[in-house]
Amino acid sequence: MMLLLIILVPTVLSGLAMVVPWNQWRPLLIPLAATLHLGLVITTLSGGETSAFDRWLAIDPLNRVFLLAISCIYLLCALYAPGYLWARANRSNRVLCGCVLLFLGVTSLVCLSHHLGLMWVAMETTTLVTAPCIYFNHNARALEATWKYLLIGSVGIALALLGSFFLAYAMIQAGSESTLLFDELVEHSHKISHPWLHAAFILLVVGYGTKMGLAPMHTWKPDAYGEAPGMIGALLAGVLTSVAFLCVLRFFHIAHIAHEDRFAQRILVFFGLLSMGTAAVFMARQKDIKRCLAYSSVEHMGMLAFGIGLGGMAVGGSLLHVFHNGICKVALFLAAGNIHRAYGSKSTDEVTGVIRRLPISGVVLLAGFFAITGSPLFGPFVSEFQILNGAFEAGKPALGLCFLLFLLLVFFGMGNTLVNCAFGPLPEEGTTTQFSDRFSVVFPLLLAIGLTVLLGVWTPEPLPAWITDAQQFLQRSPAE
Amino acid sequence: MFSSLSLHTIIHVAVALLFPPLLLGVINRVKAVFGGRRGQPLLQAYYDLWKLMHKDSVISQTTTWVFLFGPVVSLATGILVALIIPLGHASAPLAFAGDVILAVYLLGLGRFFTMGAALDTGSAFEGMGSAREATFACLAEPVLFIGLLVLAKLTGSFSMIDVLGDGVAEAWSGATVALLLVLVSWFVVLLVENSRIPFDDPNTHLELTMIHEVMVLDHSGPALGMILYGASLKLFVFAALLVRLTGLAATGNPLADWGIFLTGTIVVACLVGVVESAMARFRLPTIPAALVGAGVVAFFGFLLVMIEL
Amino acid sequence: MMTALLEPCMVIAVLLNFYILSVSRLKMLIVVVAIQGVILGLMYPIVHQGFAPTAEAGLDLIPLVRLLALTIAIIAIKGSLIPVMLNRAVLLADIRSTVTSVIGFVPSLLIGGVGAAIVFVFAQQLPVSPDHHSPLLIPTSLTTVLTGFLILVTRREALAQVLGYIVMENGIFIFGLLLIEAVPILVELGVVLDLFVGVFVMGIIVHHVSRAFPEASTEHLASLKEL
Amino acid sequence: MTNELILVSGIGAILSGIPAAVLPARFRIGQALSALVLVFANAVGGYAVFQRLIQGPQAAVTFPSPIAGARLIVDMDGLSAFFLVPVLLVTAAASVFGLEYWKSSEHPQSFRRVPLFFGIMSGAMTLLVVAQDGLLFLAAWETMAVSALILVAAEDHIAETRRAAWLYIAASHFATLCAFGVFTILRSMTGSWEFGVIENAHGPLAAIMAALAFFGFGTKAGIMPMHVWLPSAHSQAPSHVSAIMSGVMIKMGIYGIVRVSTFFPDIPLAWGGIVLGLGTVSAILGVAFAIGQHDIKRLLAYHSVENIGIIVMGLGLALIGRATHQPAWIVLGIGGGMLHVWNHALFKSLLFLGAGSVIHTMGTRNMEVMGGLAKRMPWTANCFLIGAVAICGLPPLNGFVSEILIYTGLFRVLQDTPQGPVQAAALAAPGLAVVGALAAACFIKVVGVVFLGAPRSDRAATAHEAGRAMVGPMLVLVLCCVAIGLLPAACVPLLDTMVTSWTVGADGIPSVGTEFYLTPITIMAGLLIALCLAGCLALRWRGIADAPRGLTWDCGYAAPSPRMQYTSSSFAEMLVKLFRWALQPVVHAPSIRELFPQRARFESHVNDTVLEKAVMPAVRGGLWLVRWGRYFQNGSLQAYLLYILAIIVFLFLWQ
Repeated sequence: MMLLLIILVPTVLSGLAMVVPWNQWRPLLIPLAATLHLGLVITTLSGGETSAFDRWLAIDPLNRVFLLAISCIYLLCALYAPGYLWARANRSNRVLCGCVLLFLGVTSLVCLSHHLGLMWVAMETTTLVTAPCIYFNHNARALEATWKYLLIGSVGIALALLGSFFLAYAMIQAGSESTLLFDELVEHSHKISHPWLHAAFILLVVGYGTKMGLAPMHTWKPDAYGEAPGMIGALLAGVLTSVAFLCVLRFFHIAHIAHEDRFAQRILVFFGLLSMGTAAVFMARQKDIKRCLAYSSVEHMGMLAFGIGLGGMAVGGSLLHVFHNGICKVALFLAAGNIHRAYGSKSTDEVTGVIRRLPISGVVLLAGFFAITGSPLFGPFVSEFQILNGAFEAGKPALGLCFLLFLLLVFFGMGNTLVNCAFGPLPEEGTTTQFSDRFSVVFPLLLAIGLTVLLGVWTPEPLPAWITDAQQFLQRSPAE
Repeated sequence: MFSSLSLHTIIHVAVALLFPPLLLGVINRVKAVFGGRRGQPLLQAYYDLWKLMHKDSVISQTTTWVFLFGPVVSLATGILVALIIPLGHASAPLAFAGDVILAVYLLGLGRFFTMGAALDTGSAFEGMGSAREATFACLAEPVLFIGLLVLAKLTGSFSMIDVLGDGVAEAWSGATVALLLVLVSWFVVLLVENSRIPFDDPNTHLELTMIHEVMVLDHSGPALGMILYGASLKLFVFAALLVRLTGLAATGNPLADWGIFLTGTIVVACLVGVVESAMARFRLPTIPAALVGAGVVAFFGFLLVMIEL
Repeated sequence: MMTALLEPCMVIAVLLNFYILSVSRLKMLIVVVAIQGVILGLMYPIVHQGFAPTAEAGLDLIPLVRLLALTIAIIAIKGSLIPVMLNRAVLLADIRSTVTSVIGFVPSLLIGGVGAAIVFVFAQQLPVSPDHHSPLLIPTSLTTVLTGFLILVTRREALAQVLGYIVMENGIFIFGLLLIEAVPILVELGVVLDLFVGVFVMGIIVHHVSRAFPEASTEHLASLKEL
Repeated sequence: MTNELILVSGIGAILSGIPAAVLPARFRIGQALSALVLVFANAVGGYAVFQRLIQGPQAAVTFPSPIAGARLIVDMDGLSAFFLVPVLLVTAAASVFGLEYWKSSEHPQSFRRVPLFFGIMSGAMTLLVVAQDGLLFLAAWETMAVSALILVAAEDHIAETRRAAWLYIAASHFATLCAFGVFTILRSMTGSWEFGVIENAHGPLAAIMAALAFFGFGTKAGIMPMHVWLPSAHSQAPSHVSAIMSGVMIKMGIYGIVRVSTFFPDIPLAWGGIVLGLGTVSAILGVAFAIGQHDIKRLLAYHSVENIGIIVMGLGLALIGRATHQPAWIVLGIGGGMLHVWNHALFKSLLFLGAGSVIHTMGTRNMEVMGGLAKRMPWTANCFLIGAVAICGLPPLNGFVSEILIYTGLFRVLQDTPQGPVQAAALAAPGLAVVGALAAACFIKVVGVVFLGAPRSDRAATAHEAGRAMVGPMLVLVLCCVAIGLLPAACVPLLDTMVTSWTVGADGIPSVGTEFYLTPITIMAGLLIALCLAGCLALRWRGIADAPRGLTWDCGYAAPSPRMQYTSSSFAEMLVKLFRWALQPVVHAPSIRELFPQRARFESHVNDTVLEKAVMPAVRGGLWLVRWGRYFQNGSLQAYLLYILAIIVFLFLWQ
């Protein structure tokens, strides 16, 4: 029942949001849902039920981590929502609120589902519910971004469906009963048909990788993140990509059980490095702050894939990075959203002197930049450093050095954009809007960056244990 | 480290303090002979010093204490260096391990404050002089050092009393060419450091062409005397280096050694005089080339030592 | 008996793919895609019939209900709801009635043909379970996916791309026929519903696009780029 | 107890900026309180260093780390204690200087954040050198680097400052990532990030680690080809910040190299050779670039490159000593190099503070408009002069002591090895001599052009002396310079502790004091001072004080003007020409074609060759490549979908 509640509460509130007539009060439903969700998640994880509906929904060591991550990250964004939407009072937020709430429901469903088909349906639904959010600004650019997002996302996810079918067929090939239930797949996959598994894995990684935003399927990201409100960017970068990553992990797990580690790892490392390299290329001389952050998201998705592909301690690093990347991205996207509001622009040509114009958002932007590029004392360092160490531990120093090189290039590209707009003279009077750093739009930022710093110096219990569990779950020897 | 207060020490101090101005006289006399003149008395420098010490001085309005400190430091460092290097005997009152470096750096300190004093006057010409001095010193100093490396290699030490001590005499048999090369390069350094033709003309009358002399244009009276005395000390020091380098003053007989040493310095002064009479001043741009050439010569000597041993 | 019907269906589906690649009238394209959808819908019970009622088990009622419900749902959505919706979009948004191709129709048809050939060869490489399905099923499915992809990649008009997406989904659906017992009805319904909603949302966007841009070709939707 | 104390000191320093950041600006009480806290925290740190010297090694303090299974270790060993001294002293002095230099009334934009991050940076450096594991080291390292960015960007409304700040942080992050690599490899070889000797440090991985350490930390230190960020960052930062950046922060790069070199049980000879070689290049070219500068702080910055070069030479010698098992070279090399770390910290921060008080009153960094300031600001002038003598390595000040140790070591190379290529190391000695002479030329230029002669502008003619808060710290630093110069033997205990800790576990390492007997330096310095005093007394006795004052001899010109004085560029011209091949000076000379030429302007400046000729072209080339890559994101949805198709096809073919 608890598992169902986790999904239903936001869904019901989403329905409520669609009928609430007051534009001003409606946004408050979002933090309400997020808080309830986090509460439910914590109650469930601390010893509630672990499966429902014939194990269609279940909690295992892997999605436990992700469920907590998305709930926390979502809450941070949710806290920002009322302040932001009040600042945009001239626009109806009915659809946005409904979709954002539904988004929480379906991402939870993706997390919890142990049935590949159900997971796919939920994943496809995330595409559909986020599309209207991206179109919130109702201008031609937002329209274009939504269109691209929708089509690329749908095509990608269609490929994932084909991949899922391939996987099920691979089981038939193996002579066992065809199934899409995750537990059964894992149980029988040691005798799975390998050619079909290969084909399935490729399609699945490409398909869910499209939702994750791995290069070269990342092309929707800069457009969608660039044109969506900062809050939606944060949700996409922190929550959606994380659950897509969980989906990829599910199939990696199956491949692992089927003794296809090397194959799967090679593909993930390939995508990881390609994504990081692509991000580095597109961040250089990037004038648009939000697009820059979008490429950063591509880079970090690459890191996640890279870490899993390396195996060993890097896997733990990758799992931890889901938290760190998500929280840090929230801080960055929300700050970028505030800057966009305040300057009416997100180009470095107009945006200068942010730390004067918006002292808190500017500082958060700067701190977030250092955090996301892996500066020690911030959360992402902890995970990125583990991934890096994993590369050397796995005896692949060349990969480790590549990783370092990309980190450097990304730092150059991103820094050139963000540091330059953080500093500098104030823009001329009259060229900016009235928007300022009010409490309601900065405290979630501060919370996010504070959490990032906190996670950089201290990993709270039970996170380390859970990460270790998840890592062992992923890496447990197929014989068991 | 410090040798006990022996007779040699007393002679050393006496020679170091009293002998140097004579060398100026010798150079002048040689040049006069070459020019077919009778020339000044040999002891003219002593008279000049005496007179300057008793003269009053005029000081430029723009100057600060640095202006007067320049002569003082150049004299003080000159004296100290003269007490570090061995003269007629393979000992020195202030010898210690590593004094080779101290000696070079003391000369550098003297130069530093001389240039400071020149710049303190705010005159374009004195600035020009110190710029040139600075430039040439940069080129001369490594030459000196490469020579010292050769000697250190040959004698297995880097204390002045060993480097220029009795060991050099023995080394000549083994590394004649290398030492000759060092000798030549050091002679060039001597000419540069003491502002001699062909690098500088102490007797020129056009400020634009001067190097060292133009730096001290504004000094007068006792300060000028100090500069003159300091300059003669420096000349003496370099002459002493050259003489010690030949290893001739190591016969074992103290009296003979001192005699050979003093004669040697006078011979060096004569050589300077001969060069001054026989050569014209280099054009300014040629000077760095000549100095680098001396450096290459010394470096070649170093290579020889490295390869031979 | 049933498998005998299956093969012609699939051949028709493949031929429709080629036709789809060569059609330039938008309305015609919508109709052809709808026909393909209907054929797929019909294939569903055929395949099902092929193995579901075994002699021993007899005719189970629940699968039958499921069978009928799904067949009807699929045919309804693919054959009527979606085409009607897209036609409405064409009418409302006053979209130009011809489709243009980035590389031209003949080349795309050629690529489609060559692609189909390659896919058929490729499918030979994959191990196929020796069951009662037609050996054509997997290559047909992949060819259809490829056709959908080709439409997506080569057609300029937004609506044509939506149709490409539907064709691609059709291909996947064909593959899904192999896995009837693995895919529960709930999921199957979900898939179809998602497809429908997806196309619906796309239709809305196409509508907006054609209002924002007079000619709803996606080349006008290329202002967001790096350069 | 000492480890706890130093921890308190570091944290106190990190927090010290808070009063200045939050208290009202009016009475400057916040700033004063901040400086006071920092000085007090550093005093506590100083006490801890002293206790460590007396009590010897203490139990390490450990903390849990955010990465499970690893711990953070704070332990002050000899090396840490040695580096702590300049950190504590110089940051305290500079923070007091900042009280008056960076007044809230003059810098309303940044008067809060400068003390705040000044404190953070100081504390981070304290913690950096006592960290005994990679994680804490990296945390402190990055805190230091990022705080320095904020400090460099204090005047971020100036475009040039922003450029400098960006260049700085880009280079700094390169260093950070190299450090990531270093500690990662450390872990892959030893199983943890804790510092210690790597037993099996062989093979390419060890070489990669060493290279990352040298080039990464070397970037922070400003060794020659990696120094590109240094001149602009040092010149754009507030002067008291430049003082700690140049005096202390770049030493953290040296600390990194030195620390990592303790990890290797055996050092290949080639490493030592490379380090010595690059050190020499850095020293010579650093000072050559310095000579060509007109901006007083840029000039000082290049001297940092030079002095870092000297330090690295000492280190290189010590590494050669370790490779060839020559204790004397080790002791003299590391002893001289590390003593030079102290010395450079002292005199370079002194010089930057001096330059700061000049800039404070002149409002510009351009030396060409200064002149004659010694009359108007005698305290600053004299302090600066002493710093200048010290940095040239001239006796009787501290620079000489460290240089003579390195010289001695280099001479010992000749003495102790009968033959072999190792002897070539001795050639660094004449190199060092060139450096000394060039430095002297450069600093007499600075002193002469800035402080001596006649004022070249109205501003220079009306300059005023700096206040007590600015002169006081300078005097403290002067005292330290003189003290080390006169009593170098007093540094021996700490030096020995440092050497012992650097040569972990090696036997037969003698004391610095026995390898080079330091007492004669004291005697000679005493004699020199006595002789100079005597000379001065003699002049006074000859009545020089009452000497009449006249005009400078003007060689017969009728109307000499202060503008006719030799300027900084004219002074440097010959030397710049000598080093034209490296400096690539840019000359804007008027061409005179008519009989009565118009007013003309002559200008020459020396840009950073490595930056202009190597780094920038590389960046431009990279961006050119990137532009090609960007065509992939061309806005066409069809293309994007094609990528997906292509990658699937590729993966099917690849697998």
